[in-house]
Amino acid sequence: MRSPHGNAPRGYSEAGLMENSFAGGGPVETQARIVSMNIEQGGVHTTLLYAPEIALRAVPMQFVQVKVAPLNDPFLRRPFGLSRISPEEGIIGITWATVGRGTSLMGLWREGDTVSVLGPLGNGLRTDRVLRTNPGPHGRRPVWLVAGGTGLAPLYPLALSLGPHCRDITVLYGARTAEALMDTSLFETVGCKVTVATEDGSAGVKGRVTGPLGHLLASFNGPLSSNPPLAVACGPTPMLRAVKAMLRDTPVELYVSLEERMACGTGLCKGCAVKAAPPRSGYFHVCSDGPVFPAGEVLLGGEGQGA
Amino acid sequence: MRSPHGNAPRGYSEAGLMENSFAGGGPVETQARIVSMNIEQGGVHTTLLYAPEIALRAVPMQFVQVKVAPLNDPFLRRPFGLSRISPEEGIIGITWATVGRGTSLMGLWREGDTVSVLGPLGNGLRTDRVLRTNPGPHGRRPVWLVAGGTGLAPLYPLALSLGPHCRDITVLYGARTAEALMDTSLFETVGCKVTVATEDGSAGVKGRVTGPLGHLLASFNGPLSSNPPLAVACGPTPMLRAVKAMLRDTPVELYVSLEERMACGTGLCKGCAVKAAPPRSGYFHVCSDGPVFPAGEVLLGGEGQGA
Amino acid sequence: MIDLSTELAGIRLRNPLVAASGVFGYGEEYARLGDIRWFGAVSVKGTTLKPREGNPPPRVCETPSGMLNSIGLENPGAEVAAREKIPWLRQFGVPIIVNVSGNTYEEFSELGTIFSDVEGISALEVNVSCPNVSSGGMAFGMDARSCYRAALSVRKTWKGPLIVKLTPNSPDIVAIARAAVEGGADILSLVNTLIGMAIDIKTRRPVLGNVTGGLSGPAIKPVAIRCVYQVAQAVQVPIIGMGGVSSYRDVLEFLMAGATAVGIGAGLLVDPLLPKKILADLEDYCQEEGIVNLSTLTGCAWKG
Amino acid sequence: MIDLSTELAGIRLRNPLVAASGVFGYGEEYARLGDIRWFGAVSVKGTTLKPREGNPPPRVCETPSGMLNSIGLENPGAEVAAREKIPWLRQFGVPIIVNVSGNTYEEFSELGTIFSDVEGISALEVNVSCPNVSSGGMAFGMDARSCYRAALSVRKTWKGPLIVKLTPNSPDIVAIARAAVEGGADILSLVNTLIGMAIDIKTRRPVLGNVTGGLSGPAIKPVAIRCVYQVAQAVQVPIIGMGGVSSYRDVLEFLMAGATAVGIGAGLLVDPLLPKKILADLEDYCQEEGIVNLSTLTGCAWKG
Ligand SMILES: Cc1cc2nc3c(=O)[nH]c(=O)nc-3n(C[C@H](O)[C@H](O)[C@H](O)COP(=O)(O)OP(=O)(O)OC[C@H]3O[C@@H](n4cnc5c(N)ncnc54)[C@H](O)[C@@H]3O)c2cc1C
Ligand SMILES: Cc1cc2nc3c(=O)[nH]c(=O)nc-3n(C[C@H](O)[C@H](O)[C@H](O)COP(=O)(O)OP(=O)(O)OC[C@H]3O[C@@H](n4cnc5c(N)ncnc54)[C@H](O)[C@@H]3O)c2cc1C
Ligand SMILES: Cc1cc2nc3c(=O)[nH]c(=O)nc-3n(C[C@H](O)[C@H](O)[C@H](O)COP(=O)(O)O)c2cc1C
Ligand SMILES: Cc1cc2nc3c(=O)[nH]c(=O)nc-3n(C[C@H](O)[C@H](O)[C@H](O)COP(=O)(O)O)c2cc1C
Ligand code: FES
Ligand code: FES
Repeated sequence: MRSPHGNAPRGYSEAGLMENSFAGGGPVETQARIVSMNIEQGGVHTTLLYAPEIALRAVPMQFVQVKVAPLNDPFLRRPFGLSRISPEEGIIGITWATVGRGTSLMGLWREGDTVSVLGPLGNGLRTDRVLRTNPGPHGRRPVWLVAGGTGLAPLYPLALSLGPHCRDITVLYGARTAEALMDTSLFETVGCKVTVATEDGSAGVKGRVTGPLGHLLASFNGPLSSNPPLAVACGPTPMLRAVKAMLRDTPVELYVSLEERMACGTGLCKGCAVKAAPPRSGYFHVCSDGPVFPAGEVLLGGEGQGA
Repeated sequence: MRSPHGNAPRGYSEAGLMENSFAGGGPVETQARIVSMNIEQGGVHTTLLYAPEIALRAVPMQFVQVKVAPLNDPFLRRPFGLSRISPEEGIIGITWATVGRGTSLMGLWREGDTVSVLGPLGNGLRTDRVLRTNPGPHGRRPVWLVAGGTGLAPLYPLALSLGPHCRDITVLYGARTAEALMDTSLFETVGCKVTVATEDGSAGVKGRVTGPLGHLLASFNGPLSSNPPLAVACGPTPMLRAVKAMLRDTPVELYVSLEERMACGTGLCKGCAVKAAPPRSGYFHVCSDGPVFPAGEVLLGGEGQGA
Repeated sequence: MIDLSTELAGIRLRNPLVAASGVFGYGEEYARLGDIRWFGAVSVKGTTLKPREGNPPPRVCETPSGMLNSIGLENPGAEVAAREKIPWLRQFGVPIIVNVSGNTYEEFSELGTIFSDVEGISALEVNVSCPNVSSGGMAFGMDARSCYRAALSVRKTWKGPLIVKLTPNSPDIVAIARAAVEGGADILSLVNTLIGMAIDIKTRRPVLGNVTGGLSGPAIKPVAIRCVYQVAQAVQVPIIGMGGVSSYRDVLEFLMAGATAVGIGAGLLVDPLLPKKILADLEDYCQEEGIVNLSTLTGCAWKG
Repeated sequence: MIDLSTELAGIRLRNPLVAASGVFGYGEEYARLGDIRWFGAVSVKGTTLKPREGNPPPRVCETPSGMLNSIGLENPGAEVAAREKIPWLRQFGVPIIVNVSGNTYEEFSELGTIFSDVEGISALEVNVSCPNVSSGGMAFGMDARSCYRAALSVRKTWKGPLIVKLTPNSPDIVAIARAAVEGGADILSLVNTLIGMAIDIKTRRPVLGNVTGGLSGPAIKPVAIRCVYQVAQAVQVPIIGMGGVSSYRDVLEFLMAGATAVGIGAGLLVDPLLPKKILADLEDYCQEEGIVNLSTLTGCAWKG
């Protein structure tokens, strides 16, 4: 039987075409069942999806592309970072804010529905790679996770996988107000120190996340150079820009996780361009070269303009 | 708060604009809650919707326009005849076959979902009018309901409302095969005599519905002229054409319920044109002049061409 | 107090929403569905000198996020419109735009003459962009010279505000817009439908009786926004932008692109209450954004 | 046994599905996502004489049932394509179409020369329809004369099968198609994207860094079908139809309109497995309908 919209997954058996969808260990497209839909602190949703092939392949900071509804509007998939990766249970999670047409429609999802998910996509940040770049004895080098808004969510699988190896993980997390703050207890459970900042001071430190970052930097002044922290920042571009500026002339090694408007999310269209920092010219592509970049290699929206 | 898609129903209070949506007793647009979704005999779905304003206003053979999904694809509403009208419970029903993109998507509806429904639309066939056209004493004039495929469904509210008044209602119902036959027991419950025909003879009389219609016609030969039956036909155009041809030179008064591709369903666009029979020229509009027409007033697809 | 009102070449509109021609008839059907006063102005069905039956069915067909129509200007003719339809529509006190379509320049002039004698018409809208009639129609709107002459033909006989309605099928809509203004247009309407078609894979034949039809609805919004954005920067006259409006967001997009008023076409077929909902949403939007006069947004995407 | 194969001016395709230019790069990314052999032929990214960085971001934006792109022909240039990309792509044994774009007629000739020396290219596809570059690009495809000259420029240096890819933004695509054939086209590709734009109502600025972009996806399918239907009846050469394919039904619609092969563009961005699914559905369809050679459907909507 043909699928109602002519595009549900199915086997194809003609000789010469592959039996299996994929040549290698690349991303897969799967009809994922919604295991749970929770509205969480900060007004965000966390949706857990049964997608064992993706859960098996994913590394922290990768993302998935989700087809919100079966027909042509919304047309493009929506990219979301992975807030949970559980290969044992075959489950992945996305944590998302309602911002527009697609995410409004996602609010109508129910447990038991299936949605088409494509992933895992992007480079991600492999724990072994993070650890390899640690020059000191494993676990000695401090890790700073800097987050703004929903940018906190994809850092959780990273913290979880680093937890057993790094004894010193600090989460710096900023939001507009106390109400917009997502739950940070998961991070605390895996042993991270969490500092929260709100712009209006309604919770944690008053001001932006760069405030506590400055303090952290100051407190590290001594040991910094001998055992430079590794920082990973995820959040709105202005925040990334500020964090990058603050850490520029320090030995802190900064990775930034970028967002850009995407069509495919798979490297096909060259839509998600981000300017390469000099001396390189041209563009990187967030979905295939990123979303995680060494901060020095990219120009963050407006950065370096007029220079 | 604005609605997520900018078009959910809401009050509007500025002076000079109406408090209430409608000037008269016209159709209403309402977010109807799905009370039940049943797959029935013949593979059709019957969906009951809580739409009290529509249930109150509707007369048999009217239809509603349903927005299958909230965004722009599918774009147009889908027209469905009313298979249930229950003003007491505030419930209307539609009985529909899965034929394309919109109806496939309707298969994903669940109890408790809400969908936008616009109606009641079209002229319908008012029981009092049917009865008024009965020349003999009330209830004496026979009524023939001739149906093909899903065309049976909208005849049920008509049978139900005629039941108490007409003692002699015959339903002639044709389908391709036994499996495609919808349940006719509701009609029997309200006292109709039901004759079924299938093209392959797998149930009832073998052949098309015009077979039993011919027999009925023959059996009525005597009393026909003094007490001519009133016939209402609903189904595919070729069936309507055949029924019309068969009844043309008889005193049977035939009404046909038409389908045509529609955009608005409300008379705004002039999209649902059906050719008027001579001596009239030009077109009627199925949604506003119909869907029910005296058979002699319209040319049914291809009829009269080349003549 | 939020002010949604706007002005088109001297015509005051209580709000920027215009019922687009062809989805509103002459208002009679709409009066049963909603309140005509929800609109800032209404444009009636494309009216021709003589009555027209329109094209053979099927006349409409859904497409992804849009629809095709090949109505073919079914209308009762200028005389009936002038004598019965427009006088009836006047009672609502909403500015009336009469959309007219001619086969020849002379017909356009004649239409101007006929409607000059009718009270209560706020503007004439010259449809040089209808893709669904075999002669006249869109042909006039495809090149600058014939568009200029069509505008001029009406201008000669009609002294009130003149709207010319442009087609997005032309290769250079800016040039055509300029020609329309030279020909006497006080206002431009854009866009009409794109030419499209659909094939029924079951019958293996074109769906529409007339084979091709006009594509409208959200699908064409990006083309329409582009046209308004380009034309608004090139001409001085106000623009009624349209093509794919289905929410207040689309209205804002047209205003920001440079429209002064915004037409609702196919969207009204899907939801006759759309204008009411959009007005409510626009009020909320202005409130949240601290906008006092909605009309100040016109062209802000390029005005800097 | 159902036969899905088809032929384009002597090029044998195992099935009628073609990866449209610009959504397939040179195949490297796709190889990680699916099987290149699912396609009957592949058209590589629009390639220019010199490497290009492409346009500033944002470069893509969703629209109702479609998308805008303003990639701006980001590509490594003809030399790298010829030396590295195409030789790699050859391993899959799928006919390779090289999509080329020039600023001048001379550049087009030069591109023909460069690719004449490369083995394993089944056809050159002359892109006279790209809306996203400031010089060249679509300009060539908007009038018959320049389209003719562009085709001729490649024809002089490239002896293999020549495809000319047409824009739906031109006012008379049939005239342009005829000119392309006169200029030497053996095959026509249609359509490229419509020009559109979107405004971000939050920032009140155009969404795309390049302001306007090319509209593609299901939204434009009715326009594309109409173009194929009109052109197929006017010319003798085979057509690669495209614009909005997202299911086997769309493929059938293009074939019935007169296409011999069918391109998949934006649909591949949404679902990289689309060709595989479509092939399976086409087989089922042929089975149910008793069609032995799918190619017999070409043009059946007008062939009678
Ligand atoms: C690699 C990547 C990972 C992401 N991870 C997450 C996540 O974990 N949680 C989360 O809540 N969001 C995440 N996002 C952002 C998320 O994709 C957008 O919020 C979502 O696509 C908006 O969909 P919509 O239909 O509701 O909005 P739309 O109606 O499409 O747009 C509304 C507004 O949202 C903004 N927007 C739209 N698309 C994007 C985009 N691709 N990137 C940035 N802004 C956009 C624009 O300002 C637009 O005007 C991620 C984006 C990327 C590129
Ligand atoms: C007044 C009226 C009352 C109707 N009542 C019923 C009913 O009670 N039960 C029921 O099952 N169906 C009814 N229909 C038909 C129903 O509207 C169509 O089956 C439905 O719109 C198809 O939607 P789709 O999206 O699934 O099909 P699409 O994907 O839109 O089209 C699939 C195929 O269905 C046919 N089709 C599409 N729209 C129409 C239409 N408006 N009229 C006729 N054929 C169409 C065409 O052949 C088309 O190729 C009625 C139609 C009208 C006009
Ligand atoms: C059913 C229908 C009939 C139309 N008839 C006319 C007409 O008579 N005159 C005219 O100028 N435009 C006509 N149009 C075009 C619309 O006024 C409008 O310009 C176009 O549909 C784009 O707007 P939309 O996308 O909101 O529908 C018609 C459109 C539709 C859908
Ligand atoms: C992201 C993107 C990039 C494109 N780049 C090219 C290109 O380089 N050369 C070209 O001829 N067409 C290009 N196109 C046009 C497509 O090949 C195709 O003609 C068009 O998108 C219509 O098909 P669709 O609706 O299936 O996308 C591009 C389209 C998209 C979406
Ligand atoms: S989104 Fe298509 S290449 Fe990144
Ligand atoms: S469907 Fe619009 S007038 Fe009948």
